[in-house]
Order: sequence, then C-alpha cells, then structure tokens
Amino acid sequence: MTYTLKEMMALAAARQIRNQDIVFCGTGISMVAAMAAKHIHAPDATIFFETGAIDSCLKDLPLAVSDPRVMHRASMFCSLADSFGFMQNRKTGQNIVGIVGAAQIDPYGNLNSTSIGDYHAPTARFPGSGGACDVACFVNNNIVFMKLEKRKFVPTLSYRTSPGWLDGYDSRKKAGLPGSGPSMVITDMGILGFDRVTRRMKLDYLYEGITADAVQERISFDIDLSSARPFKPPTPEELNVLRETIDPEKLILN
Amino acid sequence: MTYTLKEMMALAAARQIRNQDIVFCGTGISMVAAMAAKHIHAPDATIFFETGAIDSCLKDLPLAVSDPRVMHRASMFCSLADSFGFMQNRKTGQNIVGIVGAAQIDPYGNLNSTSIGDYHAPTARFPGSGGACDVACFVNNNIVFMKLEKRKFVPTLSYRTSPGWLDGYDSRKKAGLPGSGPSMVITDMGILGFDRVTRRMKLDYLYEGITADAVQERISFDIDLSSARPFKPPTPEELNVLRETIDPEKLILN
Amino acid sequence: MHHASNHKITSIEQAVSKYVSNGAHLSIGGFTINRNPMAAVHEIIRQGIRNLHVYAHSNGQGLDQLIGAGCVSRLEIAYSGNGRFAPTCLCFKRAVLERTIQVEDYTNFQMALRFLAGAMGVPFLPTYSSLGTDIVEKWGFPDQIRLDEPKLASKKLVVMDNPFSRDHETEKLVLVPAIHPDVTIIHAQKADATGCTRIEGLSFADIDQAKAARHVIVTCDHLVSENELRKDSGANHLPAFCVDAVVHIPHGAYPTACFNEYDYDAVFLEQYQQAAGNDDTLDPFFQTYIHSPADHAEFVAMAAQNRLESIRANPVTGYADRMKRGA
Amino acid sequence: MHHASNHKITSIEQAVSKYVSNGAHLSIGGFTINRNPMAAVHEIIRQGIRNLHVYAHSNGQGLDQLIGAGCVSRLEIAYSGNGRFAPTCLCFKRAVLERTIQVEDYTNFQMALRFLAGAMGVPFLPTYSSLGTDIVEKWGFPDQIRLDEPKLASKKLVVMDNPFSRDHETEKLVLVPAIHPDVTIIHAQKADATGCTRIEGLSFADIDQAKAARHVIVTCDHLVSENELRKDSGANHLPAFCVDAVVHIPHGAYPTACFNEYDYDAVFLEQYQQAAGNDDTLDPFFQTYIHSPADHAEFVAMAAQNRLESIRANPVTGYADRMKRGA
Repeated sequence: MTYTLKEMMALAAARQIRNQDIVFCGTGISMVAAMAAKHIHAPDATIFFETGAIDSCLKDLPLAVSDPRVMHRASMFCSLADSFGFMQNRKTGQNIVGIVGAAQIDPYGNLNSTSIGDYHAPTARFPGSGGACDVACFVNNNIVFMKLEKRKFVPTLSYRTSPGWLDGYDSRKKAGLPGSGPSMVITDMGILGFDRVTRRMKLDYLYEGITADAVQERISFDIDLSSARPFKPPTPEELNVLRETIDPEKLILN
Repeated sequence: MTYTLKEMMALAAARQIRNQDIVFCGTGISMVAAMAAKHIHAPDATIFFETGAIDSCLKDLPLAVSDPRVMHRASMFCSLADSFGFMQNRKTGQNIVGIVGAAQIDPYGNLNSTSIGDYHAPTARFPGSGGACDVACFVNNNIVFMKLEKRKFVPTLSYRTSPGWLDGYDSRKKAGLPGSGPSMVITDMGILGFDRVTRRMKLDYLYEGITADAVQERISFDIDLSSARPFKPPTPEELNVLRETIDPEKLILN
Repeated sequence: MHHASNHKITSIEQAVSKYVSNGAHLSIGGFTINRNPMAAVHEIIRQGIRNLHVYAHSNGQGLDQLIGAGCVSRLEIAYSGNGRFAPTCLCFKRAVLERTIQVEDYTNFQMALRFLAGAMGVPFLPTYSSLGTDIVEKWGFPDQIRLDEPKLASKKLVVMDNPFSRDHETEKLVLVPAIHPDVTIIHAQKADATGCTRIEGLSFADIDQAKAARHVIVTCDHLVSENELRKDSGANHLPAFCVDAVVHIPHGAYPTACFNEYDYDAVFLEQYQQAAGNDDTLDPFFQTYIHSPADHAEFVAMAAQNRLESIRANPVTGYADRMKRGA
Repeated sequence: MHHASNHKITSIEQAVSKYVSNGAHLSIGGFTINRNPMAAVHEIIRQGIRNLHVYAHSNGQGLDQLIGAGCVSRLEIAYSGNGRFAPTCLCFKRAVLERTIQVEDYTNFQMALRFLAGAMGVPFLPTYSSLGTDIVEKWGFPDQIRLDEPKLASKKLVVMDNPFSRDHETEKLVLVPAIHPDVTIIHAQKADATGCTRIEGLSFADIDQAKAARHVIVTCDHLVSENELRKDSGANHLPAFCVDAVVHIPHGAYPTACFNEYDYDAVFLEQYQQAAGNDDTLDPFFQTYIHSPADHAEFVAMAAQNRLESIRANPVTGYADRMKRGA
C-alpha cells in the first residue's frame, strides 16, 4: 500500500501517544496525529488545545486551534491563562505530550519560530512563539515536527524561541525550566532523538526506503547515525483511518 | 415614629450609597444597608459579594455572603480570586464602597478582627480578616460599622488586621496601599470621620437625642468633638422599607 | 469520550481512607454555610483521622466540625466565622484559646491567590493586600515547623519592591506562597464517572483548590452521564484528568446549602452551635449525628427530621425561598 | 436590575470615534480565525486611525487587517499566524521586514498573564515560561520608547530568583508586566443594554483583556434583555460595570467564526490571503470591502455572496459541520 511521507509523519506521531496522555495540539498535522491515535489505539487520550478546549471530541478536522470544531463536545472550556496553567502545573503538566513545529531547529532541539537575521532588521519573519515556547518549557514529553531541510536544521539559531535542551547536558535544568527537553523530532524521513547525556541530536529511526546518509545530507550539522533502526511503515488500518475518517477532504494531508 | 439604633445605623450607611456605586457587602447589617439603598434612592447601585455574586437582585435577606440568596438573578458569578481582583483593579476598585465591621478600631481607623493579647497565646479570638483586609487595602470609600463601646474603640490594637489610615498623615500612601483609608465609622450613636490632614478620628454627626460627651465616654481615646452636627433621623418611608421589604423576619434588625 | 474510566467511582469510606491519611495536608471546598463537602467531613471524623494540616479561606461549617472532632493540628486560614450562625466558629475559637491548634492568618484574597498559584504551578502570586498590617508582621507557625515540614512554604509571605516601578518611591507588593494540598475535597451538584465536574451557582475557590492539589475527591448530588455534561461544555468546571475519586452522595453538602438542590438547614446549624461550645455537649452530638448513622442518608434523615421538604430548592430561585429562618 | 443604563448602546462609528484615537493602546478579542471584532476593525480602518499600539496574543485576522491598513505602529504579540490560512500573517510579515512597525515578542501564556495581571490590578505575574530563550534576551522596543511612553511597562520582563526556594540552587522566574489597554474591543454572541456580556464557546483571553482595559467596547450578534441574561448568571462573562459601549452588529465577527452563530468563511479568508501579499492588491480589496459598503451588513452581503447559508452554525455542533472547506 503506497503512502505519502506526510501520512508517515502523522502516524509516527500518533504512535507516540498513549491511552492516558493529554495531548497538546497545535494547528495542522499534530491534530491529525492526535485524532488518529484516538481512533487507532488510544481512545482515552485527552485532546487539549491552548485555546481552552479540554478533551474535545473532534468530529471534523479543525483548521486552527481556535476553529469552532475544537469546541465540539469538549469536557470543558477554559481561558488561555487557565489552559497554559494546566501545563505549568506539575500534576497535569507531567502527563501532557506536546507536539510543535518550528522554522528552524539546532543540534540540541532548540527551536526558532520568530525570525532570521538581526532581530531588529530580520531577513525572514515567522509567526512567533504562540504557545510553543510555553509548552516546550512546561511539559515532560515534547515532540517536534519538522521537514528535513538543510536551512531548517542549523547549527545556530538567529532567535531561540522555544527551549530544547539549551546547550546540552544539564543546562536546561540549570536554567530553571520545569519540564523536559524534546523527546524526539519526527521528520519526513525518520525520527531523531537526543543523547541521554550530551542531549545532542542523533538518528533513531529511518522510514522505509530511506538511508541514514540521506538524512545527514539534509542536516547542516553532524549527527550520530550509528543507532538508526527501521521504523515500521503504516499499516493499511492506520492509513484507512487517516484517509477515510480524519481528513477525507485532504485539508492537511494534501 | 420610633426606631432602633440598629435601624438608624443601617439607614446611615444606606444614605452613603450613590446610584453608580458598587457596594461590597459583608454579612449582616451591611447587606441590609445596601438593599435599603437600592429600594430607596440608588436603584442602579451594584451589590457585589466577595464570594463572586456580582450585581445580585436580593429578594430575601442572605444570612452569609455565601447564602444561596446572594446568587439570585446576579448578572454573573465569578471565583473568589476574580471578585477580589475587581477590587484590586483600579478601574473597578475606585467605584467600590466597602462596608466592614471589626472587633476593635484605633484612632486612625485600623481594625482588629483577629485576636486580643499575644498573637500566639491570645485571650480572645475573632474570625480573622476574611475579605475585610483586602477591601480595606483596595477601595477608595471604605465604611466601618461598629457599636460604640470602650473596649472596641481602643488606642492600640493587639493585631492590626485591616489597614485604616495606619499611623495617620500620609503613612498609608507610603506603605504602598492602592485605595484610601476609611471614610467614616457608622456607630449606634453617631458617625465618626477622619481629619483630612492628621487622619485621626473625629466626631462628625450625632443621632437624634445623643450628646457628644456620651460618644466620647464610649471611646478609650480622645477625639475632636467640635465639628459634630445632627444627623437626620430616619424617615417613615425609610423605616417602612427596612421593616416591610428588607427584613420582615427580623433576621438582622432584631 | 472516555471508554474505560469508570474506576473513579468509589465510596466515601474508600476515598477518604485512600487519600486522607493522618497528617495529610487538606483543603475542602465551599464557603461558610454553602456547599461544604459534609459527607466527606463526617467520614474523616468517623475514621478518626488526626493531625490534619488544613488550608482554608472561609470554609465554615465543615472546617469547624473537623476542628471540634480533634482532627486538625495546624490551620492556615482567612476567616473562621459562619455567617449569622457564628460570628466566630466555636470549635475554632476554643482550639485557638486552648492552643490545641496552630494557626497562621491570611486574608480571603490571599488564600484564593495561594490556591490559584498552586493551580497555575508558580511558587507565589503578588498582591497589594495586607501591606501595613499584622498579616505581614505576625507569623503563626514557629520556624521549626517550616524547617521540619517540606510541604509548607518556606516563608509565610515576602514583601518585595515592584520591579516595574518607574518611581524613586518604590511600590511594595506582598508575595503569597502557593498551596499544594495532598488532597482537596469538593462537593458539586453534578459529576460523571470520569471525574468531569459541574458546579452550579458560585464556585468560590473550589476549582483552584482542586487544581492545586495532588489528589482530588469530588462528591456529587447527581452522578450523570458523560454525554449529559458534554452537551454544555461551558458549564463544566473540572476536566476528568484533575479528579481521582468520584463519590455519589445525595445531600452530600447537607446541612450546608447546595444551589438548585437544597438550602442550608438553619435549624440544624443552630443545633450545632448550641452543642459546639464545649466538649460535654459536642461529643454526644457527634456520637448521635456522625458515629451512629449507618451512612449519610441516615444522617440526613435523622438531622433534618421533617424539614427536608422545606429546604428543597425552588427550581426558579435555586434556594428554598419560602423557608422560615426566623425565631 | 438597572433602570437607567441604556445609554451604553451606541453605533460602531460613535464607539470607535469616542474610544479609539490616534496613538491609542488597543487590544482586540478573539483568536486567529474566531470571534475577532471585525466590524470594529473595519470601522477603525474606515476612520483612518493611525499609530495604534496593539497588544495581541494570537489575534489573527483582525490584527493583520489593522496592520495592512497602516493603523498600527507598535505591537506586543505572541503569534501572528492564522491557522491553515496563513502560517505567518502576510501584512504582519511585510510590516516587520519593511520595518514599518516595531514589535516585541512574548509567548501566548505570557500575553495571557499580562492581561490577567492588568485585570487583577497587579504590576506583574510570574511564570517559568521563556527561561533560557531569546524571549528573555532580545527586547524589541528601544529604551527611548519606554522612557517616552509612560503607558508602556518600564521593562519587557524581569527574571528573578524564587524567594520561596528552600534550595541553594535558586529557581528562577520570569515576571511579565501588566497590560492596561486604553480600549479593548471584543465581539460576543450576546450582550444587554447595560453591558452585561455572554460569550458562547471559548472565551480565549477576552475577559481579562476587557477587565484590564480603561474602556471596553462590546459588539454583539444579539442584543438581549437584562432579564434573559440573568436567567443563567453562570453563563455570563462580564458585568455591566466593566463595559462602556454596546454595539449590536449581527455577523459582527464575520469573516471569522462565532460559535453557535456562524462559521468562518474559508473562501473569503482565502481571498484576503490572495490580496494581502502586496499593497497593489490589498488597497483595492480594502476599498471594495471596507470603504465602499454603507455598513457591516452590506459588507457581509457583498463578501459572503451566496455562502451565508452554508456558514450558518448547526445548532447542535455550534459550527457549519457540512461546510465544504477543501479545494
């Protein structure tokens, strides 16, 4: 059964979600992942939006975290301040899985979604943090979604919008951040992880038919490729859920 | 028409409430005063409870600020934190009239509602601040309700629960408190005010048939009696509202 | 929708015995004579739990009974009156004067902020309240207690200069520390089997008390379907993931009020006041009303006698607007 | 009940001209493609207001149009995307790259806390968010702007040590300063003549934005009686005393969504994206849709064409669940 790399990315993220997780969803592919997880293997996972919709029963794919579709049969509504409070609170925050994207990532999983070049005279401008920095500060299991491209995987960020493992080792803890750095980076070619000690990016999984060298070619800094292993391709059941149930209009998986 | 001093106290407070005021109500006689004001001359005044009932339409006299009667046709419900936020917020706080009681008051209108004697081994214990200290810190027009008794009007407090004018002059402003000290003390014999400069207590009004000396006899420190003037006794209409509409069961005005 | 979460439904015996141990740090919901989790309070008394550290704003009836039964050794509190029924709660007053409990005084806003800080996951929140007062100057707990008990805040409060002030004259602020109770118990009108909870009428500080706690017990007058609560998401107050135990107890707040369900029982609250003044009258009162009844339903029937109909809430006003409350 | 407060009802022309002057500090409600006060945004553009200082979390469509029309000179913001319609809002991006606006970046939580601090009347609130990032390190506004403009916070933020820490290793916190907009404009489903306001569905940060502001304009789809709102006090969000002006504008959030009323108009939002990329296309777009129509109703009729029925909310789901959104 053929599939697109976008479908593979969505399913790779979906598979990380366990039945008792609270999933912080951003716009786009992370919503597809969370919806897929609930339909496939984690029916009790709680979908949680920074806009304040808690435990939404998504019937139609939202096109933004403020889309009225996120309000569908939620267990409750809260304010922006309250929803981030659930993340900063250690009792609830430790059970939250964050899924975020960015324009750039560095070897320690720090993210830039603000600008490139001089902050006061940038050559490129992105939307800014939104809730991404907040979730990256607070939660214990943050998953990053990025397409592998040399201009996205860079040794140094112009602007560090969201904290990853900062400068590696225990620098994140020393900075006083309550949650953990990113657990993985899900790309369109494989899944990157972080060394347990140095916290530097490394290659963990390769999608079907992708080589480790092909991954390294799309990253502007050297990563450890030695522990790469194959990642299970999508099952027909998984693909069917994505295509028939979650995004039949191909709004995201286009 | 005869009347009790409790009725006079309630009406003295009611007359201070203007049509655009937001009235912070405690338990007991301050609720009677606020309800009377709305029925007599300030129909648009907003009755506001620290428990979070905003703009209640009181139909039956509540026996506590958490009495479900305070929820009757309120314009909204909010949390404790939100309700005190309305007071601390300068936009709304400056329009709030507080009405509070206490066990003891000193010459500068500071209040004790906590304990007498050593704080760690007290000889008398009262309920504590509740919201009284908060309202005394935040609002611009705080009215104190006290029965005149020597043991209640004392030169020095064992415990300063709620700030009045602190040590007089500009000491309150220097302490960093946002609102103003108490505007008056409504007693069962007359109304006490505070000197504009020294902020020391003085006698402003005497109820019908009460002498200035009789007031001074019930206060354990000397106050200026020289500007005392007579206070208008209750009108039959005012008394009728109190007795027939507000507290027909004599739950408070007993 | 959840599929396998009905395990949160339990009995009040089990919920209390699992989450409220000797020495636990406890907060209860409600305010003076309204929506106190009375069935849970009675169960704590019945189980003879001791040395509780209680965090209270104006929790009223439930708190005073816990103190009267000897369950409490330390208390952080803003207000211990109970409306017209007690200018100062009697058991609280006796315990302070007899020095059988240790007390630290805050204001209602400060306690609300402390629960909010706990809910938000920050160590403190700032306020202007209590500047210039003995709330700032006089601390209730000896330093040794703070040192020995890591769950307590390391300081009662901290006064700081406003770092955003533009003036030479600094503005001061009072930072009040977060509270993280081991367990918060609230009573709500409605909850479902997953723990999703709806409070009708005022919620007081219940929501932040629950979010701040390590564990949460919800007792409810009505156990309803998930489906029913999800029909009006905006009316709900706590999501399932904040709640550990759900106990269905009709009249669970009696003798305090529960909006839309029942009013306070002024007669029984007055009977409590008559008994609370000394142990000679209070012990038999607790024996009769707490230790003897087989369950909360039997207590309610015994305590309310023929008044249950008269305290039933009028569905229009939410309370018993024809209830006689005078002498 | 209020007797003489109907004077808050006004027209959008009058409300904007009274409360939104050149150089005003403004915040608008809503979030990306939902419940932006679009009728008010269009009126601000029509009146040619300039040099606005805007406080935004993720305000999306309304904010980008204000920037595109040249109304904004300074911006404090967390996010300028617009869901699937714009990964980065086009007018915002152009204005930053062409340096026609000055920007200071925060996070969504920080902006929410800053409005909450304003609502609560404190100068700051603490958070752990943004430690170790350039949100802390890189400040957008030159110091001179802060000196010249007393309405601005004196610092972007302050990092402090946790005064309640027991450890030698101090915990750090970021204190973010309160916001007090001159005016906040929100759109709600329902309001009454006194200003009491009900939002259905998510309220985002609207309530704190309103409480923090010196003046508040509420536009509403339905102007209802005081009596109707008081039947369900728990469903209301702002009391009368927080609101200065009430404007009845059906479809006042169009082309953004309004829960229970209408969905976003995906087609028109896409048309805006096609126009927003440069002034040659945007100017005529604004001419056609903002300057030419006699009022908001005429704009809606022109913009939505035959789609008004298809974006009407299904009363069961609150949105147009049969609306075609794909290509």
